[in-house]
Amino acid sequence: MANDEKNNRGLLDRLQFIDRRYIFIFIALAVIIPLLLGLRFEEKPSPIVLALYDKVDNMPPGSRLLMSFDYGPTTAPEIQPMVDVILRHACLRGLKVYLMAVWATGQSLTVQTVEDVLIPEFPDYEYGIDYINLGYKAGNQGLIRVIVDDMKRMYSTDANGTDIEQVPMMKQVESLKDMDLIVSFGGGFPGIKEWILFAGDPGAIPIGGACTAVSAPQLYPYYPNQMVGLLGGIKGAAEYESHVLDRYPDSFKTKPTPGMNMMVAQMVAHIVIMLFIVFGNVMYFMYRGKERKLAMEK
Amino acid sequence: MLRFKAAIFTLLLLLLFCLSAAAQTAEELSDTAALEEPVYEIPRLAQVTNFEAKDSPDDAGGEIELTWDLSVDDKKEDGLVSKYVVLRSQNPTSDFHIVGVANHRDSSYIDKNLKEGTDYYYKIVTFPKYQGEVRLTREEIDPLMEQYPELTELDIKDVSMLAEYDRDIMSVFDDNILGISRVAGPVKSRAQWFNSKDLDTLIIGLTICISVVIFIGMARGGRKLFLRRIGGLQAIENAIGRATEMGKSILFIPGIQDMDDVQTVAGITILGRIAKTIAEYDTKINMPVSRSIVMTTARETIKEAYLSAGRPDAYSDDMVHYITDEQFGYVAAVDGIMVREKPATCFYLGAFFAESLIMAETGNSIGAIQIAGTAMPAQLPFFVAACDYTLIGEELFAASAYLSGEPKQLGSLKGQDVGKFIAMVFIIIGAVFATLAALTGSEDILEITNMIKSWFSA
Amino acid sequence: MWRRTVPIMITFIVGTVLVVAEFIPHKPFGNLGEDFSLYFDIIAVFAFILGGGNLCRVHFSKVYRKKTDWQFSIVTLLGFFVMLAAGLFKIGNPEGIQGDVTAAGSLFADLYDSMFTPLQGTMYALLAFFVASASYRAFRAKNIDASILLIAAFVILLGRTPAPSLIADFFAGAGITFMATAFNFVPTLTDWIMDVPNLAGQRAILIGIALGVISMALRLILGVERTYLGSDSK
Amino acid sequence: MGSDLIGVWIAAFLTLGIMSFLYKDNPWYKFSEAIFVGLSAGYWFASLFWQSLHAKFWANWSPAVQSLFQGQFDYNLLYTGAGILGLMMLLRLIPPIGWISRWPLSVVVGGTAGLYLINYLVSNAVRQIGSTIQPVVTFPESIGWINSGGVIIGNVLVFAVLIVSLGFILFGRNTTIDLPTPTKLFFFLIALVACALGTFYSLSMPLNLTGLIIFMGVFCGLIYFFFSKEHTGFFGGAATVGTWFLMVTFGASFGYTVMSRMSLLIGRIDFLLVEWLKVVN
Repeated sequence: MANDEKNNRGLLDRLQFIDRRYIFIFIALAVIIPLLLGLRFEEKPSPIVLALYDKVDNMPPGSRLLMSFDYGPTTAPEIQPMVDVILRHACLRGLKVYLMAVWATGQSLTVQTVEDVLIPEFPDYEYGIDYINLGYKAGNQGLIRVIVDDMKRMYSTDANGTDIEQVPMMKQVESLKDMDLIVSFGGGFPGIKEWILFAGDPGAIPIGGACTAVSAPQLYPYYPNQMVGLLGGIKGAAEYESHVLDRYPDSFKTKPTPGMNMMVAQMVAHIVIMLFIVFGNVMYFMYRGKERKLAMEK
Repeated sequence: MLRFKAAIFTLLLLLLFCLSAAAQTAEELSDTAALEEPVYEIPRLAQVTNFEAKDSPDDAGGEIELTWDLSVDDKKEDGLVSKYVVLRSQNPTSDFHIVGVANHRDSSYIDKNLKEGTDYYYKIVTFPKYQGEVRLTREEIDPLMEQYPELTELDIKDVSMLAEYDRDIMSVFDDNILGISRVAGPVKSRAQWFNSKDLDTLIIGLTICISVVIFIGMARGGRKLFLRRIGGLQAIENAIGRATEMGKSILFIPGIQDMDDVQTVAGITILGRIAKTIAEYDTKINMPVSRSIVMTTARETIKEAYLSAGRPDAYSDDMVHYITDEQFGYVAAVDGIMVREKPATCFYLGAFFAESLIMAETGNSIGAIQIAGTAMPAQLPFFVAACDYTLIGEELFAASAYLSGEPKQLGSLKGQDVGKFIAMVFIIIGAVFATLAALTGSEDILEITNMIKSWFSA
Repeated sequence: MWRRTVPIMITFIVGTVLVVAEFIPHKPFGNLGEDFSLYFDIIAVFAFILGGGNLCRVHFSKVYRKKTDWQFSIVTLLGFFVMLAAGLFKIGNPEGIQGDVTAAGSLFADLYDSMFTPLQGTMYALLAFFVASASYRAFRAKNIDASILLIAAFVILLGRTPAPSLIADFFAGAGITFMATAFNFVPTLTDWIMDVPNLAGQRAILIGIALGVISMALRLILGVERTYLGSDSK
Repeated sequence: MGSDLIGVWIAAFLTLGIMSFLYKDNPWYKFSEAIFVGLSAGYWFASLFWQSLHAKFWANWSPAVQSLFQGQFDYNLLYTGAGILGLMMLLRLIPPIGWISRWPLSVVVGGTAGLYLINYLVSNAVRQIGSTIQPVVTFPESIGWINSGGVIIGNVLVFAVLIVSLGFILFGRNTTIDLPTPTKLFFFLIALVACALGTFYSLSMPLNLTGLIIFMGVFCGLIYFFFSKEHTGFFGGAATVGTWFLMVTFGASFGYTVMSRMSLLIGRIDFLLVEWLKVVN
């Protein structure tokens, strides 16, 4: 019965009330194919992304960069590409990297990032001399407020339980003010905003940020006075990656660019949705035109 | 200058004294910086003026507000002052301790966590910027901090500067070396019984509430009030009728928040009206919920509806069942129920988040009539796109009053309209003054605008 | 009396006190609102026993009566009790019973990471598909309202991709400067829509909601609306 | 490494199970759903037990009781009330006195009503009205979209919206103002000329008119929500314009969220391709 009905319908009719599963297939393909092929477009970095890039790029080797992992697994797909590219850039420039987390969920992400990016790609980097994982400490913005003046009051050991006094790269670090740049990843609470208000402003420390696309608009007002630069969502990651690739083609040729790949997937999916909207409207008007004609004939 | 020399002299004496007295610390200190290099001189900065302390108004007690005029050394953007150190004591002459620090160019500080009814005295110390390097190590600073816990309010650099200058750190604050203000006080903190800052809010709130109450009263007195039709509410009865004809069930989703969200309460009150119709039509209702208290309440509500429809025997507790508190776990189960039971009508009335579209699209795919209502601005677009009727924001709260048909409930809606009218009047008046102020640049009109604005700035 | 009048009186008293307390900073009114949320949290835990009990009852009876899909009810019950035991007794918690319930390394945290997170993330990700199918169906220029909805959504969608600048470059290359300028304005237009008409609409909705809530709350406090209390009889 | 691998496989299995729902309902989805419901209910109860009952209630209440035995009154003793209300809730399990559970319920509803009344009054009504009190016409400042020729675009749009709205109020089908057609035409022509002049004027010396649109949107939107007046005449026209603004709002928020939803899906697909299948580096 239902089948008969379906067969009796005209082509236009069927196209207008297309089974939504066809749409699902197109969306799935729009995401999977670009990811599988590893497609990527060159992106022109916007000024706010370029500003952060320049800051990292212009720091002399041996400068201290603090990366704070303030996000969880649900937003990791959006944030992780930015973490990876900035970490790679920093290691390439020979910066000393300090990893920490203000979110409890960030702790395992720091470990994972070290295992996935730092150890395999930069074998010269030695723990305790070139990079350190300080791990997660509770206290939210209160933690930031304390370590702005005194790091060791909160961190007596690193994430592995090693005494901080034994770590060579912590010898000269008294407080956050000894950092040359802090980048916070994540736009939630506590996040970039808290880093600006409780570390950047009182301690006059340059703060950079990387957050999800949704929270980016709320952070724009801090740029450029209180924030060095900001990467917003996958687009931000893609722009940064594209620029690094442009400047250091030899070192980055072989490195993955998840941001750029995801950006293509996202753009294709967007375009597919828009095409569907256009298609739906064309069908609708053709259908209506036909109906009107039929009505006139009657 | 003489004073400085005297101070340095005293310091050296003190150091010598320390050397002989405490052999342990002496060993550490003797051959390091302290003796070999010249001691850092603390510049004496001008003190603050007009220093006053008073009970901070409109609080729950335990707070004192300090205000002062900036030190003359702090008038310029790049002055010599780094911070103002706040000292407190319970007697006017001695025992002053650091309680807090205000940044340079700040001219007020609120001291918190005080005992009510106790007399307090305050001093402000103008603290200089430190130009040198941090010389003391942690091993030296930590015991000092332990001895004087209040020093944690200061930076390491500040403590180290003070320590270099004078080992007996707290005495520095009692000496007249730093720019110290006069003592302010005695002052007591008190809790207030009315927050005068909220007066504007109180007046606006009272106006709206009173107009609602007046209209409820008028309606109760038999006055006929006109109310326009709302599309989504007209559709409810048809939707229930359709389910009855098709012999299928009705799905009711009260959102994913608990009873402590007023949207859930609104959803439940609408449920009361709908359930009565459902009982009269003898249709099945299925209500999965994600909170236990909502489950309890919904059962009471539906039971009452069946009772008043004269069909208490048709009611069963199984109509309402709990699934899980987890947002997406709940949605997964609801989606499953939808495709398996294929309800003819779905109601989504309550507080929704990202799950709104997942449910509404699944409901659409099974061809159900869908009526939604929420006050979550972010989710309204999805309901508008995927449902047949959507109660937008305010309509959700008005719906149960509408459906009840009771005059006193309808009266409250009329009162709401008065609130809207007041809002519109103030928006117009405010906008007119603001525009005049912007175009003419007149200070007087600007002042009027700001006054109107301040009523609405709670 | 005890069943209906007392609850209505309680609602009235609690509601009024909380409204009045907002204007009184003095103890104990100052933080009555926070106290209420605490109270609510505690009541909610007790109430969960009813909810959890209901969940078990529904699924046990499904298994017992061998209703359709009763096998999956076993899975649900199994999941429930394993997670409950892992959490309540803090099984495998490195710090024992004193540790935080979500401490890394415990069975609770492991189950959360390996099963809960992917399920949650995937359910959330389904939204991408539903957004697509909803926009295909809903965004049709059927009437003025729908057309406005369509245009606003389309402009925003377009403005959030690099497409406009690509198209503009194409037109500029082809020498049609008029079209190039038009497409270069799309991002500006996107911002304008977000900042101006969108903001105005949001404000109207928010003010309306506020008035709706006030009137609804008054109806509840004054006992005009009492459906949620159920009936007088048993 | 082994347990990691098992974890990835379980995650992939469940991910695909949920996704299979897109095709149609099937046992794989039913299994994933069943496990999700069971696990999450257990998860919530265990965390509520420790984080609410234990940390908020027991940890405060039991010391207070102890100090009571030592003859001291502790403010935390008031938590007894919460405990009693919670127990009352459980009395539902005993049907004859189950009605007592309405008491804690009315505490909850009363408290919710009181809190929301105040919160919405302050944060939604009062603040939103306050921030709408803005000049409708200003001399432009150089912020954001305004400096890139946005003022001109904005003003052209403002006039377009004004003229269309007015035209609709005058000539629209059900809601027209009751005036003879020539008079309406006259008004409309005057408005058209005014808008055209305004457009040219704003091209030469840009005034920022966006405030006017915001004002109109809020005003007409509120009119749409009026319950006690039929949507006819001027009122109906304004209400219709109000619905247009609501539609723009809905369309814009819809379009704006699409991007973030896509990145969630990309994240899951990325998990499947990279961590599970390892087909992409």
